[in-house]
Amino acid sequence: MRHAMKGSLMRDWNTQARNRQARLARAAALAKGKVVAAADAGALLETVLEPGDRVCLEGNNQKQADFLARVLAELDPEKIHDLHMVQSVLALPEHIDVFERGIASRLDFSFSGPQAGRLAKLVSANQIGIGAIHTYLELFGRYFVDLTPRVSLVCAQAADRAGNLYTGPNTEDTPIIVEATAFKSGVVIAQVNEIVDALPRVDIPGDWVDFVIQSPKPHYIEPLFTRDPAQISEIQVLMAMMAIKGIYAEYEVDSLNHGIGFDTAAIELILPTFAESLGLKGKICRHWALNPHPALIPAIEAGFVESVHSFGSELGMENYIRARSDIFFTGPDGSMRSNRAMCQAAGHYACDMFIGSTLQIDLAGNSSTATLGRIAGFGGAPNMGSDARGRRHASPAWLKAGREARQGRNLIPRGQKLVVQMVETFREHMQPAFVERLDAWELAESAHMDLPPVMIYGEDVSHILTEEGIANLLLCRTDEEREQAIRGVAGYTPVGLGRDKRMVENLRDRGVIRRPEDLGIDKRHATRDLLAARSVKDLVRASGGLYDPPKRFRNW
Amino acid sequence: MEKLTFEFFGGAPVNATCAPALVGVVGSGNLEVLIEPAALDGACAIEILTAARGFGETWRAVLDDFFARHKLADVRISINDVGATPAVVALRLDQAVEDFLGGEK
Amino acid sequence: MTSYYEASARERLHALLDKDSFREFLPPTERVVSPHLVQLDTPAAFDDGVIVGRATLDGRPVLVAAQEGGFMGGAVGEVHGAKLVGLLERARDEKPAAVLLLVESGGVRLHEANAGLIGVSEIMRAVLALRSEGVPVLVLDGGQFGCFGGMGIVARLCDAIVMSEEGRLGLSGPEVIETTCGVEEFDSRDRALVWRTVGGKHRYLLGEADALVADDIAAFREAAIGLLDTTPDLSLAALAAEHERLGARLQKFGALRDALDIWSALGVAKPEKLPLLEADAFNAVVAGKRA
Amino acid sequence: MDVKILLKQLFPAGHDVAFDGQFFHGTGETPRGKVAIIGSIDAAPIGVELAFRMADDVLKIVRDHPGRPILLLVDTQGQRLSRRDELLGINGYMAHLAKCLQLARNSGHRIIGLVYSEAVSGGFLASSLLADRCYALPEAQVKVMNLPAMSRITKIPLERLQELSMTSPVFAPGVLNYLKMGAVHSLWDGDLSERLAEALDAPAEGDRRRQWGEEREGRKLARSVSERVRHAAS
Repeated sequence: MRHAMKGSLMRDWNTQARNRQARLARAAALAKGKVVAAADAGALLETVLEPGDRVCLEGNNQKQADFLARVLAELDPEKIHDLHMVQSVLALPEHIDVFERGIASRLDFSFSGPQAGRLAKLVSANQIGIGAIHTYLELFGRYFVDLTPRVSLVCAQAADRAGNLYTGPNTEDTPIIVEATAFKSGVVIAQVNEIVDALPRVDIPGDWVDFVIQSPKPHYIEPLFTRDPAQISEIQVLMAMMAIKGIYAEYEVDSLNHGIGFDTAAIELILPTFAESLGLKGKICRHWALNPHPALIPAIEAGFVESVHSFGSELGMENYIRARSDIFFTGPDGSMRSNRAMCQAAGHYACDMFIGSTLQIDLAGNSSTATLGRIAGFGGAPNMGSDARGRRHASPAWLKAGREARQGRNLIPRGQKLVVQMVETFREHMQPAFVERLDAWELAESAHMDLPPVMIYGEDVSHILTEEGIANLLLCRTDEEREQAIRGVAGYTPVGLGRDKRMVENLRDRGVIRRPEDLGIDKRHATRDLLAARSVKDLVRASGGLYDPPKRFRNW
Repeated sequence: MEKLTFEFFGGAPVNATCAPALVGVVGSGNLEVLIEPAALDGACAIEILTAARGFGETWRAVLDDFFARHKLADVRISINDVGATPAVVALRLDQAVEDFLGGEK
Repeated sequence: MTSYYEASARERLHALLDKDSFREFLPPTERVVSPHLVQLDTPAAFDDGVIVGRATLDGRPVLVAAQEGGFMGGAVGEVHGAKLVGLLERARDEKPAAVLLLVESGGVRLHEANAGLIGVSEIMRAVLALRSEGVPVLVLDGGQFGCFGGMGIVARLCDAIVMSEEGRLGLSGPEVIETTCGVEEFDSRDRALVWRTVGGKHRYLLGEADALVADDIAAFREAAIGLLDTTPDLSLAALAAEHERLGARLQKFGALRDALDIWSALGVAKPEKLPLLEADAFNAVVAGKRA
Repeated sequence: MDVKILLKQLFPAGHDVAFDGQFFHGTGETPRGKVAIIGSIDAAPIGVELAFRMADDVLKIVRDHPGRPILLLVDTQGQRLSRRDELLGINGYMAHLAKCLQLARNSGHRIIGLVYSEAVSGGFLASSLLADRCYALPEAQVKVMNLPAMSRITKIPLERLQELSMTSPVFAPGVLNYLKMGAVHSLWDGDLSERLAEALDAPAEGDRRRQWGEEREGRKLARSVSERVRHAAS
């Protein structure tokens, strides 16, 4: 006891703060106040960083601290090595280069999209040690528990000389990263597009930021959520009709999140036409946790939508958002403030429904986007697409789903989230969406993962929607019923052809499986004419000219 | 490419004055369906030229269901396919029959 | 309003011509398909991507052809080209009010490149021979694949071109130029640049197209009807006047790098606003300013 | 063949051809009288200026020398690939050249094309293929595209294209393929001035390329298909 006492008395309780001061002192000569010239960015990082540091490099699924990523990747590995990267998205080649060049060696992340192939190669060559692949909220949570960054490299639209940051519409991950770093004696370095005297608004207070660097070019933003209505097929229109009539209307889905695919864009685009004709305006789809999808413009203009909170922004939507501040979350300056962590929490706890697409679904309803040779990770879908066990507030949709899941069982009443997987039975090149065994198993084996990477677990899935019908898994009482319900909407895939026809017909009689005709939908009405906008130009028209799409989406 | 042929029996002959109909386009993920009256001793003959090899069983299943929906006799259906999914195939077949029989759209 | 851009070639004909007036020559049931595609293990189409026939337009007899961009980008192969040539020659026999060409083509079909190139050359000769005999040839261009390659030359051999903003008209496609000369020369993914370089509005302003209509089959129909009384003129005087126009274009615009500069030089006050204008508003703004 | 040697062989009685960059023009003496010459060298890419320049000559010939035959000696690698040419409407300039040649044809001028070196794709369309008859020297290079590029774009294996090109004239480069398909009337060898005289004596007979292609079994469908459309009952 005396020893322990003595030890705790002798312990230095402020090593992190002093280490921070030492780093800042080393770097002081490079900075004018907080401002560092772009040419000195490499020197700054080499001075501030220490081998073995845990570093958060801001890479979201849209906004990228691309200049700092490049500078980091060009550091001398003799001096800076064994970094432990913690970041939500690996999107740029530089995100992988830092491992190839030996600057970093460990990685905890959430999503790797475009770099998934290179990442898999480096993992098999043992050049990256992956701690874990997370969902967004999970990774953000760990920033405050056991993965707190020592140094964070973030990006913002603008800074003033005091280090205050304006992140603009694409605020995304910046607040959560800076908060975790700044309040645990870390160092925050921001790349900004411009340094100005007065910011439109302050998104990050200056005393949480240590250095700002004006990047030679504005940071890269990917227009990830723009779907050209011209590419929506009549099959997708049919599925969208089924979704609205068979799920949205039946459950009175009022708060929701949509995936980013064409299937859900089709739903957004037939709200003002098909859903309106069913008298659903004001009854469904009023509140959204969603990026500002251009495809949502016609529904907003038609008066369907009351609020939208966003993870990030979308290029070209700035003026539209500014002019629709009743709908979007905007600052006093008029521009949007997004926040990935907040929106993820909102989507998880405060939404009745998640609906999105996937690549593969197995016989238990587990779904995965994993393919062999690519470690793509998860992103936010699992947070959206899982029942919120901590939810306590009621809504018609939540209660009805809960009732259906508990019918005939002696359980205390509680609600449940609707989690809908919407897929065509075959993807491009005749790849079946339904499989006996997910490719995720093989990927797990080849990449030595603890678990197969499942995007949404079958136990969380409430409905599977295909062009053949809707399977309501809430109503299934046995594993066998569940399997047949899935086979019963799997169309002409081998899984679908393997159905027990009698049992499927029986499930259909019970309303577990419902075909378009059971929903009173005439397939012949499923044409592109139902889309409130059939081209990007129609979206511009619907926005009254406020939407300014990126060049690659124009044909005028 | 692969050539597949199917024949179905037991349908009802269509009005011989039905004009041939063509729907769809031979483009990626799509197909064209040509449907026309033909003296086939009561058969409905379907001939497919497809760019996607090895899906004979899938075609069989799609066409079984198609014939269950539309019991045609003395009809020839010719298809040029560029890897359309069964959903698109079924849709085009239904559209072709509708045009062929002069149904209202 | 039915979108011309989205419609198939058959749908365009159906909606453009007088109701139920269209009769097809060598219809799909004749199965005159390309033998060359089959040899290369490539799917063929029963009409080889072009529909030819006769019809009436506003009660007047016309011969008409429509290329289907969805099939091999509307590219011209041996059969496809021969159907067009046959139609144009038939017009020399029949002397219809006009021949309508609903073009949508990337040019020559590479799978049968030599046959396609010669076919395009024959189409060119046939158009010129027909016009020499006084039958006007009218071009409608508003499909997804635009009108490029040899068909881009064919279109400009005709009496008049009706385009929508979505339509494109040129010789070498942006992808071809980018692949050969680099992205600095032509960024084919910058679709705004692509459209203001080869799109309907620029073509109309430059005097290459004769009417700029909304993306609506009815609007194309109306414009085509308005052009039925065009009289072909291949006289020395007419070509000398055209020569002067083309020479003046090189003089005035030859050193300009972007369509915006050309529009500005034409006296359009806010050229950057033009792409956003609907057809009617656009026509009003540019009235009297075309080259 | 070098163009100066070519001109000497075509016009042993003399010519006054003048060169301006890759363009040349002038007249040549033949036993049948003067022939107007328009041409290009060094595999010139045909852009807006060159097409315009050639059209200019054609119009002058029609205006000032009624009936004088026109000989096209165009060496071209194809259309000029540039954004500027597209911006200015290069297809319209080529069409204008074609219209001017049609005017000449309608006004009684014979138009003869001789591919003496290279003729590619759009450049070929806008030059020698516009003639009443197109001829070629045996060493001429004629094509739309080489096979590796074709393979890349069509995604058909190069080996398959190479194999099929042994038996099919339909897609592969080669003047013999164009001869077989009827686009090139005949190959000129021996005394070129005699070949030219023969060409000048040939009847003006409209576009007979489909017939030649059928007779030579290179293009078996074009004639019959066009005839069927022309004469189909309706």
